[in-house]
Amino acid sequence: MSANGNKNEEGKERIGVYVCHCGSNIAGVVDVKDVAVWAKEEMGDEGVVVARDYKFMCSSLGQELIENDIKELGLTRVVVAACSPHLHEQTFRTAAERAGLNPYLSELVSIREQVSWVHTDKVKATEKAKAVVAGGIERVIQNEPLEPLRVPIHPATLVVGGGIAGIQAALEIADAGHKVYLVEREPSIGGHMAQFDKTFPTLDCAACILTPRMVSVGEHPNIELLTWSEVERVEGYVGNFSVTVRKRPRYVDTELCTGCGICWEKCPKKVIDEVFEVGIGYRTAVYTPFPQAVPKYPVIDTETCIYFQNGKCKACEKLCPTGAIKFDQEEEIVLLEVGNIIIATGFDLFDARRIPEYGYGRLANVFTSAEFERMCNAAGPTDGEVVMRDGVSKPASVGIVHCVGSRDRNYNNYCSVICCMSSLKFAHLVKERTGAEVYNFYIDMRTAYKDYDEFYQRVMGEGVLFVRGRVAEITDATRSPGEEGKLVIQVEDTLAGRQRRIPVDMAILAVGLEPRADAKEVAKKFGISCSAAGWITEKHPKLDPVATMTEGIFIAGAVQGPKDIPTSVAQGAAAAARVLSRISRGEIYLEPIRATVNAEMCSGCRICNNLCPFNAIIFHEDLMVSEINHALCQGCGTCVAACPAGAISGTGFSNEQVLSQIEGLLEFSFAEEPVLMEMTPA
Amino acid sequence: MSEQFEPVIIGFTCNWCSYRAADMAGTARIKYPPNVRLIRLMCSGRLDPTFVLKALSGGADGVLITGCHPGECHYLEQNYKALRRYLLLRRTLAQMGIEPERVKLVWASAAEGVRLAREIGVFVDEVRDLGPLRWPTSLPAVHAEEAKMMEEVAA
Amino acid sequence: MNKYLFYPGCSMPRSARPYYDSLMAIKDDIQIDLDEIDDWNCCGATEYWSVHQLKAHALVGRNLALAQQKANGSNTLVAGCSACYLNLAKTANYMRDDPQLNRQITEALAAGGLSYTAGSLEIRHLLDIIYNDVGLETIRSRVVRPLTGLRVAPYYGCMIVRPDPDNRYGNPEYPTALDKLMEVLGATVIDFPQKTHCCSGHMTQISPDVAYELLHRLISGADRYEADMMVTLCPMCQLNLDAYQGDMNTYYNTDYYMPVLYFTQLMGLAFGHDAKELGIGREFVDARFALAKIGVEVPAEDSPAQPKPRRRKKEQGLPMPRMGEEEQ
Amino acid sequence: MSDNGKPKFAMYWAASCGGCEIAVLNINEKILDVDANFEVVFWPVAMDAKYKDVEAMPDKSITLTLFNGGIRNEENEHLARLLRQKSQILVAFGSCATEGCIPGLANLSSTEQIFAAAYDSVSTVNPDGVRPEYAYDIPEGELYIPAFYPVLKTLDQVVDVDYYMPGCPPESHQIAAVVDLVIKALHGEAELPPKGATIGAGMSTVCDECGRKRHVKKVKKFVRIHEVEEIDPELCLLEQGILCNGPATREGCGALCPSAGAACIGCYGPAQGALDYGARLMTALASVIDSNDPEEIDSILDGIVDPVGSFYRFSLPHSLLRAAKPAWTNGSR
Repeated sequence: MSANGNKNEEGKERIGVYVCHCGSNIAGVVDVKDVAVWAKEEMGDEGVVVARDYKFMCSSLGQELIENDIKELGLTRVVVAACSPHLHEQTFRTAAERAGLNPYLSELVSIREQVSWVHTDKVKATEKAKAVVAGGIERVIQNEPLEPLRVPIHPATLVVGGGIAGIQAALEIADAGHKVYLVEREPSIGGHMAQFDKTFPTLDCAACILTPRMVSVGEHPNIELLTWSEVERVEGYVGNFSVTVRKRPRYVDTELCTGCGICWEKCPKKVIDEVFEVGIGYRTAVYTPFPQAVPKYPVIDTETCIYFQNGKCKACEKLCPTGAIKFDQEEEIVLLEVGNIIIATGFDLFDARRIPEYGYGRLANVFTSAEFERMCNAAGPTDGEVVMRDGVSKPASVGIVHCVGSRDRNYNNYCSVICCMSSLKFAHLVKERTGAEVYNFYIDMRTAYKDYDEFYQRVMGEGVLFVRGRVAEITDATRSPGEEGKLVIQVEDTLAGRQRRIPVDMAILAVGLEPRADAKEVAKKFGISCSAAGWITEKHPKLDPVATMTEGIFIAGAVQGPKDIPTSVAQGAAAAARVLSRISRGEIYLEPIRATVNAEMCSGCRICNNLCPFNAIIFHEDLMVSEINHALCQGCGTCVAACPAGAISGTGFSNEQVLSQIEGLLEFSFAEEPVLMEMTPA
Repeated sequence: MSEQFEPVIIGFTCNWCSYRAADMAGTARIKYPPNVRLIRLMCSGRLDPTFVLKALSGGADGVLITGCHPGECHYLEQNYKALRRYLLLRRTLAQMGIEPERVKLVWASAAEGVRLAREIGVFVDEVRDLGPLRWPTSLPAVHAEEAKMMEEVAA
Repeated sequence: MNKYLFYPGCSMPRSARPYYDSLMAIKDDIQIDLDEIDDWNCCGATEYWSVHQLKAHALVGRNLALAQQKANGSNTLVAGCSACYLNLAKTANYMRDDPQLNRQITEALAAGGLSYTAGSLEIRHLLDIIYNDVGLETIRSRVVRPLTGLRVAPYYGCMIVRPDPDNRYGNPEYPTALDKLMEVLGATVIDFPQKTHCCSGHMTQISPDVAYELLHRLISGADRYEADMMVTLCPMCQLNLDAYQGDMNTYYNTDYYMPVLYFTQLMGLAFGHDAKELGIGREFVDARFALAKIGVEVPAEDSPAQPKPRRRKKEQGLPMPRMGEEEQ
Repeated sequence: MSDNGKPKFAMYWAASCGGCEIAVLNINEKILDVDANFEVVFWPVAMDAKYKDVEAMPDKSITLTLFNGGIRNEENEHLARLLRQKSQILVAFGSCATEGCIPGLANLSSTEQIFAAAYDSVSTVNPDGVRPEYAYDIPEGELYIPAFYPVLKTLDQVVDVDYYMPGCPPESHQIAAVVDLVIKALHGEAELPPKGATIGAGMSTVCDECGRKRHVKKVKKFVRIHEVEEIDPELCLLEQGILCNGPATREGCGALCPSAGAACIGCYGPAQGALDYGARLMTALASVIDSNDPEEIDSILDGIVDPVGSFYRFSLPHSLLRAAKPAWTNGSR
């Protein structure tokens, strides 16, 4: 008898049933022998020709058992009753395939996670196990042989977001010799890291380690940099996405501009820089966010530019030595073809104004961590001087408040991960630059990871004071001469067990990390999902942190959740590696769980057209039928369930499979006497 | 019935959340009554009311539908489609004289093994209180029974 | 015309007469109809609760029952005094949420031939209905004499914002309802740091030095911001700040001069009512000079020394963070 | 019985309205082909015949039997079994025989409720409140009238059916086509479809034949047709919030109702292979509700005033549940 698809005499499938003991994990509760015997005897009519029980089905011996039966008994279907499909479905499919049976003609049903591990009554458990097996048998009869889908991969990659994570990912892929498009919303790449002065715990200068990376991105032959640009639309699917990017006009001809800087030196219009200088520094109307910006070309901010506002000035145009200023420049729409996408759009900072009792925005000398970062930066608004809001006087005492907007049920429940360490960094910098007395107000110190706790020890050694407790209020309402003219930090010192009022000159709020304000739109745009808060959901929290549920779209850095620099860099590299492996394979295989429209039965009612979040359903106006793009289809089956004409079928989970499984599961419904209806005629 | 009635319940689970929650309940050895028999779908959005009617007409006393929490659907928003169908189906069932409470929709994330187990326990009790459904179409007897009865009256 | 049930409480007809008068003066301007409940009794103030919880609840229960009896088509019971508001609300909510307490009080009321259906009344403070029901737009439209140039310290006290589950006055930690109301009247509102701090309640009776400490915090705070006056919404706050300011000055050997008026009085002024009609002039710390500053004449006999005006220095150095646009 | 060698034709009505017979006569001159090609041996509506004549016929002697009407009582079932025995081709003809149709809606009520409606309601003049007995004592002895079944059944729920022909009634042009086909088959000029097939109808649904413009569906409210001020004559009715069964109903009628501005009510039954007609409608309509908020969804669903009536108007006895609890339990439970 040949190994494939030979049905027995009555044209029935030839089914093998294999019940696993899993040591005592299953056999301890379920009478596996009984189940096997029952399957052979009771389910014979369904086509069961062999039923065995075995200690460990997943073991090589167990698999051989199945393979031999397939070959020798010419099985056409296999049901394994063991653990969860999420554990061993692949194992047994591969076994079936080795024996020459289409892998999708095997079915693994769980009698461990769903029976032996969760039930105690052996009789009932065994009965349920039989029902589960019956369900598997009825289902497998309906299974069809399937082939995985092969999709070719376009070698170019899109990286969205030019922060450290995006930069890392772009460089990894470009260095491997593949084309990368790096799209950045701001005029320059660099992200938050470019704003910092020092990085914890090593205190090496952020610019010194970041700038070289930025430069190599700018110069890399394989990287096409699109700054001052945003992704508008994403179409297509894994392997070949077509992405529309909107390039805002710089009003500077990058062909001619040399980045000499005359324009911004001469620009008469000074405005507060709300983005890079987070509101405590100034820039001109024509500007690059910071000196080492990549690309070096400035942009003109039409909101503030005198010429754009009232048609006069044009100073930059007059003075530009290369005539690069182009007021008539218009926005460009760029179309990109890529095979994979890495999203590294990072995070926003919690807006400290939302906690009025901390006085940010009302009390001059309350600063946010971002403001302080800029203040410490040698290239920042105070040339690295730590000063109070008046811009001159140095603080004699500074209070650093942790967990502002984090671990707080009124705002965000989660821990923002980086604040403890950056607060320690601030404490150190304040000490170093002002010798001021420094208090850290913390809930718990979280200094996991390499050299972090050592840094904590070091900062403590520097005489920084730590008060354990949530700050209740920061106020200028003083009560004693000692508090006069100072900010008073009211806090419950939970170690001393009492309320304390600590007067300081300056308070720094270590604000938490939040998802980008537009995270949800971005997720929708790329067809990926995000948590209620807005952090992008990874494919698996432990085993697949840089992939998303959508094939071909990866994530790196804080877009997935609060992260420090090393982790973001690692993720950037990891995402790049995932992309590279696909590119080198040239094509990928997708689970063939897909929906298909039977054009003959489709009436073109368009009920299904709106149901696919992946836009896999196309409607052909001319033929008046809908069609499903298999590469886009993720196999959820929503359209299958919705089609009023039953014209859409779903492989892997067809109506026949599910309905038969229901029948199987219910074969044991009649434990006690059925309630008969009275049918006496009137 | 002398001993307490043990309802038979068919449960539909989402491959990404509730099925994994069930796995988790197992791995954590959390006990729940054996009355529920689970079917794995790729998504609660795959749930076709036909399945529920099939289960009820086939002898199930209750049907449990589970899916990812709103906003957390693996397929972005398909669990909402399940919700819409569920709400309409309940109305139809009520008109057919079937207590809508026999069909229940529960959101359970992959992390909520404990919760799923608890919800199953609760639902089993709820259905037990409702008593057996035993829809006549599920009784092998039904046609024979009818025929027999007809002969009797004819005789 | 919004209809409300009204519980004046013991202070309004007496010590807080100006509050009552000014409210009566403006209620037509802002189209509110306050229907005073008959034969109301003490709200238990702050003491009785520490004497006997259940009795205190029953005491308030009677007021609720009477209010329900009144049934003037409104199910909102308004109190002007923060203590009254808090006590009424406390009992109303507890009766709604605690069946046992509800049963006990219902029994007690029945003994007096009264009854109250738990959950049938909504208890709200006067500021709440003026800010949320009447609304700033209506109020703005009534202003005929803006209080331009008057620096006021908005003082909420502790009782209406704690708890404030539905954020009726903005952020409970930092309410802004009264601030906005005063701005609408044209006044300059200072960022008063102690806006929700304690007025010392009955400490003035129990241990004055504690009271003086607390009062000093408030008054010095308002003074540091060069407020011309404090504006309040609670008779007890007003009484403490006003009547004990002198003793506080003596105690600390200071010379603070901080008039304290009710927000309804300032509304009245802005609406063009005459100062006397609003009960202005009855306060201990004379509000005349402050009001003279904005051209409101109050006939007066003796005139104590007028506090000297001060100027604030301009901000320079690093720019302040921009505050988001004020909502509504 | 005379035997002119012509293939024999029979048509019987069980629980039905007779519309199916009218539809057959509506094929106009084609009826002559029927006469030319068949010998009509049994057709109570058209000619006199006795059951015993049929009983006397040899098994499988009738070539084609069109059976319309559902199985409501003992007599219906008796004739169904009899004709099955005597016929080569038994066609469940029309909605009643295939799915139960309007008489099937009685499966929502107990026998008692049905009788009450029939004998005691205002529409009936029955001063003495007479109810039919099952057995009568008469001088000649005891007389039975056919027992009334608590639940109406479809033809294929009592006997084996060769073909199904949906429609209430089946469209005359479809009948004509089928007649042609059978005749051709008899002359060996055509193949009969496989047993169990649905004939005289298409594979897809009414929308396929409907001329109305349709777009992506997003339903914010369901309304009944009289609640719409002005019906857009061009636009898909469902998109105007009008409950139209077109998407789930088998094509074959030529989308008569929708093109006339009335919603499809589903007389042609489910599309090929659909197990439960109502479920298909429920799932489709619910899926396109434009809301994710349970309260809002519920308020939108309030627009569907009679779910079972709308989704199972013609197919209740053939649905998975077949009948509502009162019918099954005969009102006693």
